[in-house]
Amino acid sequence: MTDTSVPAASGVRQFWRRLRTQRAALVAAGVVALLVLVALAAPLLTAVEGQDSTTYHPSLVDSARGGVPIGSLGGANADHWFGVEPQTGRDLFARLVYGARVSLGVALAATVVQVTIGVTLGVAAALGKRWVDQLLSRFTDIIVAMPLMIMSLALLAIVPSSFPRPVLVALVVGLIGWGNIARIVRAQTLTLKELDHVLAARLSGWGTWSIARRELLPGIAAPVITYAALLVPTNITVEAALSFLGVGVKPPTPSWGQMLTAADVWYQAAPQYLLLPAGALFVTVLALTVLGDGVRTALDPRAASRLRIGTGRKRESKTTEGGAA
Amino acid sequence: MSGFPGFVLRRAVGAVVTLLAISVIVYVVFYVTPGNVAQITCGPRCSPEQVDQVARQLNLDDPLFLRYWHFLQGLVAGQDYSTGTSVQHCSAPCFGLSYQSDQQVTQLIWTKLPVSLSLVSGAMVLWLLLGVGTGVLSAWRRGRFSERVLTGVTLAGTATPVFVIGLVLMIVVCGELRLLPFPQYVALTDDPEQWAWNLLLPWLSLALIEAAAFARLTRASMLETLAEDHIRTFRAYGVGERSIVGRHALRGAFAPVIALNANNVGSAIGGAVLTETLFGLPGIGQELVHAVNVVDLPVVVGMVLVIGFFVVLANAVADVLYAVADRRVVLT
Amino acid sequence: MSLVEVTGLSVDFGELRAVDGLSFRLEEGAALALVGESGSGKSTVASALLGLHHGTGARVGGSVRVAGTDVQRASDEELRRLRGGQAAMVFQDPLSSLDPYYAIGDQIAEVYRVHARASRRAARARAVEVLDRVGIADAARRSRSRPHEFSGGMRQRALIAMALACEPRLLIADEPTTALDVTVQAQVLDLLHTLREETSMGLLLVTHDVGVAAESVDEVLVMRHGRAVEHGPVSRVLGAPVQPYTRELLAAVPRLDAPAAGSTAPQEAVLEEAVLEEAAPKGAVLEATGLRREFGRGKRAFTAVRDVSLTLHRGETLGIVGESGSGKTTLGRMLVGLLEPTAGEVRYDGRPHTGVNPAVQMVFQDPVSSLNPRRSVGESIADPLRARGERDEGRIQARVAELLERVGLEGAHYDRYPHEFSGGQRQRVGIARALAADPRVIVCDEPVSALDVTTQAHVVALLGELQRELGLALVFVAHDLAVVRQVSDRVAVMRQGRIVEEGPVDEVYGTPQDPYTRQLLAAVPALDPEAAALRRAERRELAAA
Amino acid sequence: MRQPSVTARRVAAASVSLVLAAGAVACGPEDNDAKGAGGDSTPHKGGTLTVLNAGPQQDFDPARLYTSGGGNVPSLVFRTLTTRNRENGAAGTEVVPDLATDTGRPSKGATVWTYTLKKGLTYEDGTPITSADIKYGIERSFAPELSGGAPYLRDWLVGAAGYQGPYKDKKGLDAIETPDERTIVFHLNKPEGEFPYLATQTQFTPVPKSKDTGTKYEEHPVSSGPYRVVRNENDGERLILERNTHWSASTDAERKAYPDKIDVRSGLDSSVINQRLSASQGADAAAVTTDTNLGPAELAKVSGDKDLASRVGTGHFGYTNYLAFNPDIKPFNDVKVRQAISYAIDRSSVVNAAGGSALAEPATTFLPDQKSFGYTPYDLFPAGKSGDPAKARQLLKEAGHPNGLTVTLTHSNAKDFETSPEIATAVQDALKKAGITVKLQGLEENDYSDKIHDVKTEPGFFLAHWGADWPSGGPFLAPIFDGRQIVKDGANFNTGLLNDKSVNAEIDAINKLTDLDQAAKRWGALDKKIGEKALTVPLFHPVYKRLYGEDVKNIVISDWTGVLDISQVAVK
Repeated sequence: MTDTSVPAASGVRQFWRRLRTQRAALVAAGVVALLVLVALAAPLLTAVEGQDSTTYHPSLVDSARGGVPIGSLGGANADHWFGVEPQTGRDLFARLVYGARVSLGVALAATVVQVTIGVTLGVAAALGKRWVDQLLSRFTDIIVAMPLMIMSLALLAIVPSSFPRPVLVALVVGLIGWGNIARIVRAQTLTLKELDHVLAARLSGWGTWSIARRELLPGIAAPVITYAALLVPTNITVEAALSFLGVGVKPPTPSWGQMLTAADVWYQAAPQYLLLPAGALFVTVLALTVLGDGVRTALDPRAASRLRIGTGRKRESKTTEGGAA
Repeated sequence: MSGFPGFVLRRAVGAVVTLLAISVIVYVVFYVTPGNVAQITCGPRCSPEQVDQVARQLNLDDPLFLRYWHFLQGLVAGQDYSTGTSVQHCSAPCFGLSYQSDQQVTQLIWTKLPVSLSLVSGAMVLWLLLGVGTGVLSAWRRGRFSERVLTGVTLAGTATPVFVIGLVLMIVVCGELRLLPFPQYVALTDDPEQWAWNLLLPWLSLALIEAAAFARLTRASMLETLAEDHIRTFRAYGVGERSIVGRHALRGAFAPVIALNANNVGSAIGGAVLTETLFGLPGIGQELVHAVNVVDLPVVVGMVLVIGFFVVLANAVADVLYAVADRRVVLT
Repeated sequence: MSLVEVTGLSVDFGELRAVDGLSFRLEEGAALALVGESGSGKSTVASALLGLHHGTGARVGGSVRVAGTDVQRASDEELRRLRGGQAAMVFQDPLSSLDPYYAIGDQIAEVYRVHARASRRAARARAVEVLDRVGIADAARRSRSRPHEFSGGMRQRALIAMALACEPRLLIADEPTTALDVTVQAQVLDLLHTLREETSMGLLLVTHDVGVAAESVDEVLVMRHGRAVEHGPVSRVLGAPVQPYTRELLAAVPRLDAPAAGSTAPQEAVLEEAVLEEAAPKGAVLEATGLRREFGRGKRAFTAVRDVSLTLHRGETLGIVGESGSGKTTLGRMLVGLLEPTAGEVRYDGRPHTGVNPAVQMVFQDPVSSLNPRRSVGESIADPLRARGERDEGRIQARVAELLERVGLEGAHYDRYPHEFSGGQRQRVGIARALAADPRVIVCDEPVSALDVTTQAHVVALLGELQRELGLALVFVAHDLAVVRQVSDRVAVMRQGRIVEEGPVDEVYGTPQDPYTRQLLAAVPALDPEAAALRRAERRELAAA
Repeated sequence: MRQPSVTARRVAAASVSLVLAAGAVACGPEDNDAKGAGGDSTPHKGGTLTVLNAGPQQDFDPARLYTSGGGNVPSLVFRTLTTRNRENGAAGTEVVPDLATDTGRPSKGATVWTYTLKKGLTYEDGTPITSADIKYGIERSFAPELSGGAPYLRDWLVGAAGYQGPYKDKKGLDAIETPDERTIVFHLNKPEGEFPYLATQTQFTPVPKSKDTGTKYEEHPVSSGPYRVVRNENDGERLILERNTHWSASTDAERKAYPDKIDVRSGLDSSVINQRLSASQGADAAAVTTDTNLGPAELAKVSGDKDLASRVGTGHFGYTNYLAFNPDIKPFNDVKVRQAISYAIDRSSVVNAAGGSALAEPATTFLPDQKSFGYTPYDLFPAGKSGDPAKARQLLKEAGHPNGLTVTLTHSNAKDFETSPEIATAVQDALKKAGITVKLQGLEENDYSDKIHDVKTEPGFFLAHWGADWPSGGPFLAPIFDGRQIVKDGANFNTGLLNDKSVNAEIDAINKLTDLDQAAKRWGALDKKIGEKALTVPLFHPVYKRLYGEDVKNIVISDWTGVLDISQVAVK
């Protein structure tokens, strides 16, 4: 007897209901929302502080000592809430909140690129002829087997510098990171397309495109959203790593990765310079990951519900109960 | 063809196709990359005539397809080259000579590969121990405080870039506490003990980054398995919880962990650039970044192919392990 | 003291009361069947006997004593000793109930060592011994196999062997044969019977299939909605049921021997004949000639259907019966054009046709997966209309409402989602969707096998009605011989991709020619315990022959 | 590396800056510091010196090395005709004899230079060193297989421009004569009073023809110095040098060679090198670095720790970071615009971005602030500490830009480099006050150096830097400002495209001088004269701070290299 429960049955409302029951995911969602808000409101927040992210303050750093911020706590005071950056004296709070824009924006945009490419190629491979599948799967293999950091170094060097850098970084991160999502989508589509309701849709007379849109895409939405939610934090760290190698977004635009790169040597002399972006990155990645887990649980409640019942099987009684029409 | 030999053959053909495709991509990408290779090789103050001489020396004036053809020839038949005073043979598979150092790329790979393999293999053991261990513990103690702490710690690992973890570890462990010497690579064949001590911190920082993914995966697969029917069977037969978690549930996590591990090992060989740079380990990743910066095409191609080879190999090994672990799987 | 004493047992899962004040006893060596449809709480009772609800959040009330252990109050240690040692359980799905990664012998040995102080080697020896005992040939070698290398019947034998390993006093079998083919089911039931004869084990059988109960036990307890409906000796309850529900249940069970009896069958049969007479001259609507279908390539290729030819006439019902793996589903899919045949052709109205054809529709087996969970049922039903090019929303809504009402649902159900319906209702939605294309042929692929017997009867009746009304030709693919007999005019028996026997229903069932057909018929459980004993004897003869 | 310095995590070879192989930048204590740290006890022979470096000694072939004064590690193995004086500070900028008996005898108006080798010179295998070996060593540096050295030999030697080295051209270079085993004569195509400086470079190392293995020679170069190579792993990543028993201190007044063994480990991250040196554990106590400076962050930490501060040396090296204009591109064709930018510049911001006042000295002259370069102080467009935006605005107004100006500043994306984004943003921020909006154009390092050194693609306004091949005004000013050195089809360094007859003539005149003090004064005057054209805005001269291990003694840092000289260091 078939015994699959009904995942994500009536869509959005049920999803929210399930998500709401997870406290950790809710807190994480709150944190993410706050971060997005901070990123969006960066100009407002810095205006309240009365600083901006690019002005140098040579007088606030001790030039003779390598440019370490003057004063305790990295020069934090009423004017500069989080202190100033060593060497330049730029306002750290402003750089941190503007950095959130880049880190989150690049990561989200890259995720969109990855999902778009991955879903398109994955579905095409699963639905296409044998040779299409072979070609696309091989192409995916190649992309996965390429050392991505290296290729992004080269790619970022080729594109003219007039191209907007954050967009470019997002594109590059996106272009190199879609392999796994394509594989997931292909596998899921192959499974789905043998499901009875997809067969029924074929019998209804729909063409391939209509079936992909109506029957398959909603079906792969759950795994894709789940994976995408976990890709966002990964992309944030990839952006940071690219900045570390010197090919991230361009100054004076701040990004957390760039700040970390500059700050790691200041760990002993000006710890807050390292701890602030590291903390921001940590909180963001943590929140996004927990939220991603929550989203998965909400989209695929099977695991959770099984666990609660322990010996399983019992939900059979709920799904086929009252068989009389 | 089927069975194991058939699998090996199919995989080998697939790998060759993949690797050739990668080499074409690298050739094209680096062909359009800015940077006057001859000038870089010759030195900053070289005159135009000298630069021309060097360009001729390196066959840089040939069209792209011809250069690629020579590359293929070298791969298949090897190639001869002049050191100035004598003619040397670079036997197949020959990736050519580094533009920068005139070294045979094959030789370069042989000197760098042990370092990368040392780094990745040791780190792999650690990330598996840390990751799977944490995963098991958190599946075992699910919902309790200790699980949350463990999850938090492993997540902290993922969320912190390796260059921060590595540097802080080094400053604290080697600089402040002086528990370990600052890492410097010692070949395994020279002194196994020193090899391990020196690589401990690099291993740890790489492993900390990766462990979280394994912990999450292990935990999720184990919880998935714990919800399966056969677990109920063993519970219904009075088998203890420890055996159920440690034997049956863990076994279910085996396959996905293998798959993830294959993915990570492959990419880590080239992807450990940051770790190698930070700890001064002369491995593939560091060499590759260097070669990219000076547009040293033969080295880039060689190194990228080596990395690609390991990715393909890791995936094939994972498939074999998968099939051995779960005989229902057929090798394709 | 009885082997099992259950007094006032109740089990709640959150809001849901699964078992409500149930009491019964089982003496040493006796056999009791808990019979009920899905949701009756019978499996919950079985789990409660071993205390499997501990720590799952379920609330268990009342008292349960098994083999002298008070399950409700027992410590973890005591429970562990009870489980497997005193009372062992056999589950429904033998594949998922064994760990796929370990050898079967090792799994049995592991369980054995929990209860008996034995060395690894001794435990393995015991595993081989019990495997041999349940009739696994070459037990020593096969004990090293993993579950997927066993057939379904062998797996269930292996689970029974695991249960026997510690010589328990009670065997709890939870739907032990539901996942098995009918011939294998018979073998497993025979094995249980033999084991009971040879040991003095008590048996608690949980099943939805009255026939299975009739074959195996002394006493029956009929359950519904978590309560006992009727309890008594098997011959009395099945032979002369007192409660209306028991009667209804028994009436719904399709029977091999009495096609004209039952609730809805009589009119149908008569009408079917009438339709047949009327339709027959009109000739064939669907013809298949030399159909063959292969899957896979190279060494792993296998042929699911080989050289099948058949003809479906207007308005008639053709039953296709076979066990799992016989190729009947593949054949059905080729008939509707979802699969391209490797060789041979399908002709509709005398013209060859490839690909799907709105006039040939399908009703699927699984009421869960055959409807897209993310779309409202109305949308699913409207699919054929929209695909045909209908754009007028009003007309679509009206037509869908009409179809919904026609299959016994409400027109207002348009905006509901599949999970809001029961299995039977979903199957009705599936039928409505097939009808929306105005088909002349509907291929029903196991349309009722996932449904409870009473629901099954209603759906079968609906199909009959629709056929009469719309003059449809039906292909009814099923594994259940009794259901096929109930609905079909002609029947084809499939085995290993071939049709081994084909003919009018009464001929095939009454005077089967092919030995396989005879074997199948003999394997069907009888409702009458005495008839069951006769069948058992018949099966022994057939096996011996 | 995190600090502005020449060597970097990025390869030295990647930059078309004047990269001086492994010994480019360094630091060592100023005279006083040196005595404080290493002077308490006298140095003794023995022990192992560890060298922790970022960049590996990839080129260990004397033909391929591009060094100032013979390099640091290479100088332990390669002796040259002349060498730098191994003294602290300004005294270290002098040329002294090495293999030769003197620094060279000029004749025919400094177009012919004659050297005589000391007696009793041998290689590591005991065979004698001859003048023909020196000639051969120079010839092989012309082989395209062994490219990489400085351009001077090719430019100066008669008939050398098209020479392709001894492998292709067996006849050899006629411009070099070896009348006997101890004499070598160089014929130049124009007067070059600074030839003795050139003779310090490793191309003047003897290479025995019989031992030449072409491109493989660098795996085991034959030593003429106090140490020989016993191990060379991974293309110079790990070097072990031990005493060359055939070397004699009696023929070598410069190299002290106290340690018995030198262990060079490279490929290390700069911050790790500094961490190790500050921890000074085990072998690291006897460790130095020849290519890694203290970065600002490390300086901040070190300056708060007395023990560490006592182990920091300071070094100067002739080097200038500047803003370059291309006067062919508008609006930089207008001298007033260039002057306005000169006035607007905020040197304290720039200095801070470069690591603060301890690591960078604000520069108003193009020539480094050292006597040997002929340093003549001037500040033609006084910008004060933090710029004079008012004056700049006024000049812009005069130039017809009353509402300010938008310009593009090109820089390299390479991190922690003098041309790095950090400096560029400091400039951007400073010019904002003067109403000049600066757009940053960050290029990848290779792209950047291709573009700025090609007259066809040279941007209008970019970050640049220049370092000395030897401590004199000649190699500092000529490549940048000599109009005849504008290269149309290759790497061009005269980025201001200056072709001024009087400047060219003065350069020729100074080159004739063999009195180097006299020459220095005239270079200084020329610098000021060129400065008036406002083709560059000098930003700062870097200062190098370098840590060394606890047991390291006899620290000598010359102003020639700015590097702690490992031929002088003792560990016992």
